[in-house]
Amino acid sequence: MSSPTPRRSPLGAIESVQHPPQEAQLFERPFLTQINLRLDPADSEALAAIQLVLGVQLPLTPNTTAAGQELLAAWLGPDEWLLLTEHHQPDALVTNLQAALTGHFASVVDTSAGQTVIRLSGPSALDVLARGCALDLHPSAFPPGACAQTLLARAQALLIAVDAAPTFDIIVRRSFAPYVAAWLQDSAHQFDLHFPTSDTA
Amino acid sequence: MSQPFRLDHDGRIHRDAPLQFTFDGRPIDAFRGDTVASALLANGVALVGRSFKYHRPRGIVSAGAEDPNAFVQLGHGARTLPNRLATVTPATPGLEVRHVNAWPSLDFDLMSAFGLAAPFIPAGFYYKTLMWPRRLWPLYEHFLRHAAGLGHAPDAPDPDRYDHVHAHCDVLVVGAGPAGLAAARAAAQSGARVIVADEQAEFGGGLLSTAQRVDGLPAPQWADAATAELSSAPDVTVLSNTTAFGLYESNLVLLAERLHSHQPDNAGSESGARVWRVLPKQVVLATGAHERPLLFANNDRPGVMLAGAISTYLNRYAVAPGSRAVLFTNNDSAYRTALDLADAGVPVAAIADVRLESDGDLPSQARAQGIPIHTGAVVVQAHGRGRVSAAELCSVGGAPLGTVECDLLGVSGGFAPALHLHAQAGAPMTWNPQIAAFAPQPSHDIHPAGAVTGHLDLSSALRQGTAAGAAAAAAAGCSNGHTPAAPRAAETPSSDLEPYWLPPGDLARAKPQFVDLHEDVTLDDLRLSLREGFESIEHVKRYTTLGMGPDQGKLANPLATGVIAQLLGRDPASVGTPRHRPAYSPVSLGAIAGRHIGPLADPVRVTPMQEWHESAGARFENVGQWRRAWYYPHPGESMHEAVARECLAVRHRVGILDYSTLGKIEITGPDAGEFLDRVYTNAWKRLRPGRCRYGLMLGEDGMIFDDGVTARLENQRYLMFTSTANAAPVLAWLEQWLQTEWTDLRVYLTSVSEHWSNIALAGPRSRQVLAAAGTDIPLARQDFPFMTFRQGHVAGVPARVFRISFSGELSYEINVPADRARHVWEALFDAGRPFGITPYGTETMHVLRAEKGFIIVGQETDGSVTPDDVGLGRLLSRRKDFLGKRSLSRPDSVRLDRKQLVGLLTDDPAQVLPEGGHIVDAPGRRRPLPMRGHVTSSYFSPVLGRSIALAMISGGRATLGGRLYVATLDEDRWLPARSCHHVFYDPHGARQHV
Amino acid sequence: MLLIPCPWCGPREDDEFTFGGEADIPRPADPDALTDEQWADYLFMRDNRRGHHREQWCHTAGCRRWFVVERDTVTNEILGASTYGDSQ
Amino acid sequence: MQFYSLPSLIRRGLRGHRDWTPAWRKAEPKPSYDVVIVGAGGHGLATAYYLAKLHGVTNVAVLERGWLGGGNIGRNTAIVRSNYLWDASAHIYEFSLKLWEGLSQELNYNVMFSQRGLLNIAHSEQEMRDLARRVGANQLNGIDAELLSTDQISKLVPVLNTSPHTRYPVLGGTLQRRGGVARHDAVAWGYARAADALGVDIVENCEVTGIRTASGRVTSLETTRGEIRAGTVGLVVAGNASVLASMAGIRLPIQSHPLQALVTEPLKPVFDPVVMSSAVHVYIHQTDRGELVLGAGIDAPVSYDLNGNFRIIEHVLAAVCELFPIFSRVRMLRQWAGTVDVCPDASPIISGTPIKGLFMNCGWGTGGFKATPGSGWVFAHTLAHQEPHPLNEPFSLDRFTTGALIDEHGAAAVAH
Repeated sequence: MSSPTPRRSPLGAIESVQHPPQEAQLFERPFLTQINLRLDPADSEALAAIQLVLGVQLPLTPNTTAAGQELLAAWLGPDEWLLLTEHHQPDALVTNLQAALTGHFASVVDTSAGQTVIRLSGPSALDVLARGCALDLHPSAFPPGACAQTLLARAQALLIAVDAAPTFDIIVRRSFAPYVAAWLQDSAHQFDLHFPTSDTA
Repeated sequence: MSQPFRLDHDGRIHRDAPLQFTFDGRPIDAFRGDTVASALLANGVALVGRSFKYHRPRGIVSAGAEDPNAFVQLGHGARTLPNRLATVTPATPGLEVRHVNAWPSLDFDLMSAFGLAAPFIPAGFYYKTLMWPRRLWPLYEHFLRHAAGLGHAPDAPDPDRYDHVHAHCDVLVVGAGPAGLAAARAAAQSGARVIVADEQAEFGGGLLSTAQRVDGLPAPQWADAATAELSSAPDVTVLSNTTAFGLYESNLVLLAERLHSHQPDNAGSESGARVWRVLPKQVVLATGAHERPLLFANNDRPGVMLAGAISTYLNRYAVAPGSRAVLFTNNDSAYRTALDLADAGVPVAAIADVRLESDGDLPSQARAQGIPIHTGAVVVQAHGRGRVSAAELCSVGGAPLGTVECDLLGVSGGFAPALHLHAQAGAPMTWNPQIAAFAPQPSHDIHPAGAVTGHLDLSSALRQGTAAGAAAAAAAGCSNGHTPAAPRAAETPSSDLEPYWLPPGDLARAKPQFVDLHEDVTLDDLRLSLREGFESIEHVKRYTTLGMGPDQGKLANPLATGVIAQLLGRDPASVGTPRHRPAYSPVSLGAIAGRHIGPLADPVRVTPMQEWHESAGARFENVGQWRRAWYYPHPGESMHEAVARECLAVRHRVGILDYSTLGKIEITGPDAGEFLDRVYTNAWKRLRPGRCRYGLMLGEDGMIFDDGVTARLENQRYLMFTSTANAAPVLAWLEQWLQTEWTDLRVYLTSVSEHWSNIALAGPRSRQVLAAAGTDIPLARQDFPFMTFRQGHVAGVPARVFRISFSGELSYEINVPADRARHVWEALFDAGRPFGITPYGTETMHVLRAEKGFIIVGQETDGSVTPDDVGLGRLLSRRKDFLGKRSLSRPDSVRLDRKQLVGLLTDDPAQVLPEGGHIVDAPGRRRPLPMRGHVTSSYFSPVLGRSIALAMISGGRATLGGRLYVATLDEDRWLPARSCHHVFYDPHGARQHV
Repeated sequence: MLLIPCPWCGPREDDEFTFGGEADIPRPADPDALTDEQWADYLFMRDNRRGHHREQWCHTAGCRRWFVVERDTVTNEILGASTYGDSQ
Repeated sequence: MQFYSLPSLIRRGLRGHRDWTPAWRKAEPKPSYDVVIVGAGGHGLATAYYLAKLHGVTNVAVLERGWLGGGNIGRNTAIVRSNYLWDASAHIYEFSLKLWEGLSQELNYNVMFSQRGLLNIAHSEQEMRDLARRVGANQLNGIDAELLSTDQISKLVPVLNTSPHTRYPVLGGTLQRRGGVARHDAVAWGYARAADALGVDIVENCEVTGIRTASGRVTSLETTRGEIRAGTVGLVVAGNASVLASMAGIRLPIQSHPLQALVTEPLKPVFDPVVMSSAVHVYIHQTDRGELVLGAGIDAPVSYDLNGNFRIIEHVLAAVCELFPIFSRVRMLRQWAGTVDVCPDASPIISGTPIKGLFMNCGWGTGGFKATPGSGWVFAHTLAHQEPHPLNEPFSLDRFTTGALIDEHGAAAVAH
């Protein structure tokens, strides 16, 4: 289902307007579908039902992600996950999940508009993040597929290690996005990284 | 002649890179690689500063961060750096160096008159005088303040940038002298991630100042090779110019890296310093040791230096700090200095050695060179004023041995381990009689190595370092089977040190003997302190200010321990040392603050409509981290006028408010209703889906914590609104009860505050505007009554619409996904134009709610207010328990004279009461005057055409209509008013039900 | 700076957490049956021990779970952590 | 007691300062006293002094675990003010401030009380409302207080950044001109010397290890230097109140937290008043030596650790660099922490206990130093009469049962 109304991301992107090239080392990935899912990990029936809908088994190991063809599931807590996809519309996914979980104690909540994703990649990505993130993001400690909710400077963020470039997805709440973007820009400037200028805002 | 004291060979200075800086305006020639101190010495400048209290002339004492005298001011204006040590400041072209703490000039300091008064202003003199007459104390204090202080603060904001970096490693090596370099190599060879830091510009520490050899190479060359090896290793971070200034619990080590632009003349660059927050698994402390000064009369004269520093200036900087030297020692190390001096062609007129015998390797070599050695001898006094001119010797028994002319007096009282970092964290240290100093005890994750352990010999430093590096790597779980070999250096057999604290007998008692050069604390001050009962080392420190200068007593404290022990006849171990506190060396506030300043000081949170508000000319207010539209003045309009216009627009037509900052929590699960019953004061289980209810949440102390509307979206799904400020605290509070106390309740909480934006449409025409904007929700009163919610679309966007009201008018709060909120806002605004729609901000919102007597948590309440106090007792369920209920029956909660919410109407309808103003029954000038309460909210109400106020008044509800007076900040001006019911407008709520 | 061992996420710096005070203070089952003194004891009185201390923490900036940490309040040494599931 | 004065200083100076005597005796503990005060900090020593001076009770011992004045009196930021919101607090702090104004002469010991003014600044509309409320209450309670505009603040402290373009601009503030700072160690020493001169035994290195009671009355204290009998015992042990109270089986509504402070290197005078901002948790002043003294917010977790959390320092210094951009290049010299005992309402307990003869003076949180003279004065009265003085009656332990809390969270510059 496509929406008649263009969406606006917190960092100025407007849906269906041409985005800056994604080979940049620092850019927003706006308008991803983001669903917050809560269920009891001991409810194996529910887990199985979810796997059928998502095509991915929910990661039960803390601070890891599970990637499927069309969707990434990130562990947020022992009974909480974030589903991240660009292939499903939020409403449809919520409906499917709710249907699959009928009769189970579970919660499916669309949070797509409430947060955004910033992608940072390249050899200096670790140095940029180290300026505001206390976690050890060295590949030996935080390999691709790892995720962590933590603080980035003075904002909460979910970090996902995407690949060994290294590439990170940084998921932040909408109202914090301008701050996080400004902070990233500030930290990245000594490595000559900038958000691509966009004429869409 | 330029640089008369520069040696013509060797040293690590770059003779091909001459440069010039100024000292008090006078040009100083130097080379790249010099410090300011080495260049001043090369130019024969002995006097670099004046002491803190007596303004005595002072010179350079050391070649490092421990110097008590060499404080100077660098640069000027915004880039000036006060109180920097010449001994660690690299000489750079054009650098402006000035003395501190002398007036009018360094050579002629009028404040040295304090020195003449010294007999009458001993330690703590100010506690005993300057008390009379009492009114003159501010004058005395003014004088004291202006005499004190050192350098000057900059006069403009700091143009530099300070960086922060988090770092992790297996092994952090602090110090890159022989032990540190060996440790870092060993750890790296074991496969560990290593960070190695040293405070100096070049790695090598003592290796750079010695003529000894390591693995067959001259020591400096070996240091260079080891450094190069580390720099090229993949998982090793090499940080020079980097001081480890604090070691905290969890092994958090803070490093301050001075970047090239640490200089005040770095106009072209922008980075000042970088603070590294390192969390190593293991720490190797190779922090070395500080040479201890010795006591004798006038031991503060320029030209009196630490013996080791003399060697450093000779070998590393190719500077002879004098032309004829006397050395005074109680150990072998000064003999190495004697040999270095002799090598450089500086005659050594005498060595006074406290010990009766000195037969180690080095003394033998010195003796062989024909240097006059007096064993069992001490220096008891330095002669000369602006610079030392002679040393007066006598035997340890007190027999005079004559006076020896010299312009350089090198002293060595042994070495005290630089265990500051170790001790900061409260780690144990023990008194080591061999070195007459405290030494650190290793722990499972801190490995001391080298001179910090009390072992001064180069070969043992290299061995210890290698062992510590390997052990630390192994303890961090890094082991690749490689056993690193220790670099080799010749062993130098040495004989023991003989502790020496006090001059024999009462020698030269009349002249000051300084224990702490920076703070001008003399031996007599210590005696006085002990005499007056200030015996604990902390008492001595506080009474005399021992060790409280910017040098942190690095030289003074180890000396004082021994001196006090001897004066008290006690064991130095029991005397102890003042507690070591971070920072080891001072660190600028800006470096610690990092980037959390200016635009990045704190996140600015904005809603999706921010740009619209800005273009509409809104003024904003900070509400926590949120930036909210406050009011929207038209050109030329005052705030009062704008708010009045906005208020009337809502009351008569329609207004639109961005209310997106409210907290929103989805509460899901079969026990959601039961959960709400427990956290809210009123009953929830019977609320039907599709309906909304106002709820009050209390702390367990019975005081109002938060309020807001909650809607039952579906049978097992509720949406709770919280106040903006309490969005996070309420969620945390609810989760705490669910997770720790009510673990049997099946309820999930999910914050949707940011997903849903909230647009409030308020006013009699809001229904028409909503219809005009396009919605599939039936809006007729009977289809969509007050306190219900509907789901549908608004302006083509999926929406949850709540018919709730914080203004008392017909109102819709329209929740739409934040990424389409701007579109919906604009659609509503466009649709509203024909109806006179007016955007309104938080100020108008406050006026409207005050007209209706609605409270704002945090404004009417202050943590001491119960529901009944604000007239909401009807919301307290009697049929169930809820959080805070029990507290409401405590004696103080049922007092009849509790402060209660009332309205206030001034006699003069134009008079707006001051918020926070206090209320009395009868005005007067008596103080204290009993107060009945205070004004919590006060506005001019445009719709009522008069001022209104809300107030919390003791026993207020029982005395409605009574005459009261509100105080102003002018004690003779009182504003008369009468109390009234707190709902001023539409008391029966007819308007919101239409 | 404390490294708080979140039972799920592992040790993290303390600014990711909210301190929740002494653990093991259950809410009385029937508050109305308590005297004012007993209620005050539940509400305000704390052991505030020097030494071994059981306390609540929430990994606010992480997994949002509340759990119990045992810590020496003099040395700040962390002695252990457990989830509410474990301890019940 | 040797009288301190300029002539005596000169006279003894001419003799090489050899005939000064100890400021207080190193007393050996006697087996029994009328009153024993546990804790030789500011409050305990002041209590002993006023007991002897005003109530004629001189058979008094002050027991100290370590060295005199080594607790919070030796670790605080030395700020004195009385601009508290609620009547009960305003009255006791103002009473204390009046005692400060004559303290150096009273004790013949210069405590260097410097009334250079104390400025509270506000950064939000709600804070302005709260400050206005506080100023109004202060004035009606007879306490000097002024509401200042941003312009007035800028004139008073030109180095403060009052630009409207900062993250949290300064919107206004309050000034208490009689507020200021004092030399904190000297307060302990001055009271110790004066109490000693009146016959009080000050016993250092004497740790209390147990409190003995019989039929609901305190009878004696067990100490590392033997048992000491006393019918009246006052516990004045900031940072250890819960520990001592637990020896008598008493639970307190107190949690102990580290509170940090730091000083910079000394500078020539830059600004005069004490500046406090509760929104950004900063208080700062310049000492007579020229150092900037900065206080921070308390560490959240309960702890008796004396190092403190460096993160708090980072936050406070970021705030300071925002407020005072010219201090960015000034350097932190030394950082330390003390342990503060905090009550749920941020007000102290000066009270009897369920055990007869056992009294507590504790829970001052971050406000203890400024209250030292007044606290000692009312506690001495309480011990002498076995019942509270009207000034400390509201600060009873009982208030946590009745609910009559005195919530001063807004008045402390520190978020609890």
